[in-house]
Amino acid sequence: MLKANVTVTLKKSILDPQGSAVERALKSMKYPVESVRIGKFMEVVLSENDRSKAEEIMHEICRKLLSNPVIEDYSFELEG
Amino acid sequence: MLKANVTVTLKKSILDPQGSAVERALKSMKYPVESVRIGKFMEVVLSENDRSKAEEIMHEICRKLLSNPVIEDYSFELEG
Amino acid sequence: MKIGIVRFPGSNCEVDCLEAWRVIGQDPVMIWHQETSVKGLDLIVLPGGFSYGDYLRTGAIARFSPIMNDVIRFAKDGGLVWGICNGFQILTECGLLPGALLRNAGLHFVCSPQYLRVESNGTVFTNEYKQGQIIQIPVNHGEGNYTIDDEGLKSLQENNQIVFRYATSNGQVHRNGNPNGSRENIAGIVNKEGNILGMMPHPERVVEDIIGGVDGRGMFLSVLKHFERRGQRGA
Amino acid sequence: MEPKVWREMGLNDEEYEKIKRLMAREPNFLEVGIFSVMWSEHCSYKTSKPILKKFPIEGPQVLQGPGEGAGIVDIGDDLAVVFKMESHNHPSAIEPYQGAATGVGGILRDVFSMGARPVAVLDALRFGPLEEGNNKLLLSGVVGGIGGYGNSIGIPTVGGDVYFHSSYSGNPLVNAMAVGILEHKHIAKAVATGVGNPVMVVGAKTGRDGIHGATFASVELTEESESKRSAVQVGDPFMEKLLMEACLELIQADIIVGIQDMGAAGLTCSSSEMADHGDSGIEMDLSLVPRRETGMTPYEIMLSESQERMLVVPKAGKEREVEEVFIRWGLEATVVGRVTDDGRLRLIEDGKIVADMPVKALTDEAPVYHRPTREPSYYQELKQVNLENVELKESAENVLLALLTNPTIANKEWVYRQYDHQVGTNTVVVPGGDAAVLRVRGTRKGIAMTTDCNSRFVYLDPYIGGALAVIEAAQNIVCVGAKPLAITDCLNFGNPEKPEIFWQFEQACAGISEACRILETPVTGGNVSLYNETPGRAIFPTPMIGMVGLLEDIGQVLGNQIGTEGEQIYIVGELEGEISGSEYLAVFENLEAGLLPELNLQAIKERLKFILKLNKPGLLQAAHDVTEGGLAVALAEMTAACGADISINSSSELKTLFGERLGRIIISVPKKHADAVESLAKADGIPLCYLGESKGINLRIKVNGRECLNIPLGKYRPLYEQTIRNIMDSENEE
Ligand SMILES: Nc1ncnc2c1ncn2[C@@H]1O[C@H](COP(=O)(O)OP(=O)(O)O)[C@@H](O)[C@H]1O
Ligand SMILES: [Mg+2]
Repeated sequence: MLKANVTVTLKKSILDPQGSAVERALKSMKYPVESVRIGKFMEVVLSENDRSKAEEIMHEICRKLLSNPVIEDYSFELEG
Repeated sequence: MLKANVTVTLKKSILDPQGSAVERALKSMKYPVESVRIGKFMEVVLSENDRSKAEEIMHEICRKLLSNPVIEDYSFELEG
Repeated sequence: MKIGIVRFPGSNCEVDCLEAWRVIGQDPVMIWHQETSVKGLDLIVLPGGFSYGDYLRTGAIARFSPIMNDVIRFAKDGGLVWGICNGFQILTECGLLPGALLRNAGLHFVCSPQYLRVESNGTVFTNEYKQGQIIQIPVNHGEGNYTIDDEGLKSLQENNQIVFRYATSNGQVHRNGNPNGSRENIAGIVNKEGNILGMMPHPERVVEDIIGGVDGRGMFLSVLKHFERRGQRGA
Repeated sequence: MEPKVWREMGLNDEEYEKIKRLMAREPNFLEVGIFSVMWSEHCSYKTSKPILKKFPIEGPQVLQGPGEGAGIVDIGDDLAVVFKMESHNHPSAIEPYQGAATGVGGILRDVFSMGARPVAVLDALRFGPLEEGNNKLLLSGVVGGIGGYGNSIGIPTVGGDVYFHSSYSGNPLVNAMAVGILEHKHIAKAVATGVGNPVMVVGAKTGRDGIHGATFASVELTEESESKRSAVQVGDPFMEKLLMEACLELIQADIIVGIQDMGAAGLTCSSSEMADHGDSGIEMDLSLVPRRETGMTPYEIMLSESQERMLVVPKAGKEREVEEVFIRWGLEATVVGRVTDDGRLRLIEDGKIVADMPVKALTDEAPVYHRPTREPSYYQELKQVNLENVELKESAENVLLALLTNPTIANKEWVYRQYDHQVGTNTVVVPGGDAAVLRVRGTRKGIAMTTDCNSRFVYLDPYIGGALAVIEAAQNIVCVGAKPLAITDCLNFGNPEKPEIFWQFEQACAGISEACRILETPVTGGNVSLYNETPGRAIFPTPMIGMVGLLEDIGQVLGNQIGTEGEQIYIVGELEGEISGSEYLAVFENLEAGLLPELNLQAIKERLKFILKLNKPGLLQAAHDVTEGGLAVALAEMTAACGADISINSSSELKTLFGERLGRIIISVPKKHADAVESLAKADGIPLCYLGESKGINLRIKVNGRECLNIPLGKYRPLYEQTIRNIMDSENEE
């Protein structure tokens, strides 16, 4: 079993309304914050022990379901 | 300037229907997936260069706004 | 009685609440989120909507808007606070009510008429209903799945704080009547002292027959009666 | 300049030559970019204009016809209804949630930029069959996006329709309609006048979103479009809510000359159109435009389709006041230029002129194409398919159940439950009625609204099908007790460069025109979406019709549900329908063919009037039009509270129960009014046929004395109501 920690973030040029709202809130609360961007974090446990196979599968899953390449980027780390 | 990469996840005891839905979808697509949990990933850029101050600030921000301690856990890493 | 309705950027049921009170014969004032005092008011309504876009978590950012400091003080001093939908979410976020509201178990936003069972008619907000009465009030939310830990639940039960439960049309509290996966079908609760009510359904949407019913009126009338009685006692 | 440059931007060589002539010099890169979007089909209507010109656009009720952000129709009491429909098909195909969400955002801006407070949204959706490809994901993403935007901004989504057909696989249609209400005195226009008046950008900051979205909307979808990444924008309904409140405040304060939303082609389109309408010029310093990203070029700034922005021309000296309004709502308002009298769009950056072109060259001089048309070969073939021998394949009961569980017919609650349809507390008829109805506060009035189009009919006969779309809309409006007022449209077709497609377009528009003329419901605006094709295949021609109607007295609102036992049920119009183009034929014979029945618009108009005449004095309990699936389906739809006992005589069980033909409305009449209804029909010469009465908890139908169908409500209603949910949420229940 391997675990993949996936982060999915909006592409740099794509508007992030969530992040902007949180940024404004933190600024108005006087925290020394420059910018905030918000994405998703996912923990996927795989029943696959071969790391290179797992990597391949994760790329496929990320592209197909966990992110939309039109607006998002993903990255992941395998663990365990 | 320092950047904090924050992950916010639902506490173990809290059901994650979104994660379960993705899990079921992946299983039905025949991927070797055991479980999926979905949380948030946030990049917070601070205008603060002192690491220990930054850490303190991030704990406060996470507790107060970025997570709800009733249902969520958070963790972060400072970068830069 | 003087009613104030807090308007956060992104609130969208504040005018509906205002109109509902007008149907009942009251004339509330709107309070802009940047104001800092709720002085002189008898009841504060936190309306539905998507305050600050409801980005991050519902109600999370609204809790830090300027007016909320005084709303929290007012509530702690025993002032009446009524949070509907997003208002309920804000009240749990700032800890005035226990528990939290998670994403609906079915993952979809739900807008539909909903049967509720009045679990406690002993509150200021519900004394016009009969205990156990089945009423129909619409729900309209994406995150109304009430969650609380075992201890918290026990405390809610012991102190009679559960005010409404989702029910089926024949009044059974059953999974089938639960639109969002809420623990114990909880739709609305009060704090221990009974002066703060949070609920997901929208009673302001059912105060006139032409727009779908009058089952929500009881809540408005309950609060009104409470003040009339208090006024008489005071006089 | 290399031909490659303009070609990639979607201009052909002739167009480029024309630009050179109009400019009297070689245009630079930025100028070519601006021409390319202004001359794209999406902005210039270069292909469709000659056809759209033929629409009837006048009527005593019309305050604003096509040409502005939205149409405006008078409803008395110094109030008016503002409405418009628009497509967001291509963005939704590649990012369904955001594509649909920004579609709602865009159409709402069209309405509030006219000075109206939006009161309702409708969504007309078309997808491929749910069991094919990624159609389920598309449906759930699109519905999520529409709800995500509308629910948050707090405008109820009160109606719409959903059809499934294989021609939409890979090219779904997402058309959104917005409806607003305004006081006559607050009508705002997209116009820039008054030399020296400032020009301001208000709302969100500009980023690199959706550059060339307008061009993107004007080409076919290919594999490659998936990688045209910048063409999709992310919506921010929270920002738009603030923008809406600020803009309405601005318009009511009477401190502006003109305002236009930035939709397709952002700053380019809004500035040139406002200058065009004002017969003026505009000069803007692009360095002043607030941006979200660094290093943006003038080209990117001008072509960005960042959402939630408006262009405003205040009265001179009022810019401070404009700013104050926006600051109060937590938004920015920035002076970026001024109105000039030289008729030019001049752009400056860092003190240098980076573009300078005649406004009229961008607008009036846009090319107009009179595309050739050719009747497609399928047209005659399908008409001549012999349907004489088509018979009921299975028991009427099985057929009815199969039709009720056909996603196109099945109840759409799974969709509209995800939409807040009540916020504003004005919704009198919620989704599920024939049309949605909202009360108009401060009056006794109500407004009704609907979207409709059966594209199979349009495919089989674009002229008749186009007219039928208008008729269906009018039927729905009438069935809630309202008088049809006017329409907006969203004309979704394939590639117009193919003569067969353009023939469909021309024919359908002619049919729409004719129906609108007869029904006195002029076209007040709309939108054209062409190039709806996936490799090798065009969608069924789908001219979506959005109609609004008026109830003088909201107390006269009419439902579509039979109430209690003993009501008398009739059909107004022909008892029998046709097999051609029917859902029965498609489902049971796998055939989409046949000759559509001859249209008699005048007769249908009389019937619609008749329904309103019956309803006015309260003679009706319910009304519902007979559409997909025919009479049996319509009866099943009307019977949730009480069953019905129907007995009819006819030569064809199939045509009577499942045949389709527009212009037919079922009415349910309280017993005490039955005589009155019958004698009024006789007096007016309206065909009226008695079907039976409401009774028990079964739908029971006898034809020629033989019981051919007897099903309990408890059996067919759950199937009808849960089909789509079962398909969509099945994974969640495993
Ligand atoms: N996409 C949608 N959004 C909102 N409401 C919808 C949608 N699709 C269907 N509905 C609602 O379902 C009801 C029936 O729609 P439809 O099947 O198109 O009926 P009809 O054939 O009478 O036009 C209508 O009230 C309509 O508004
Ligand atoms: Mg319809």
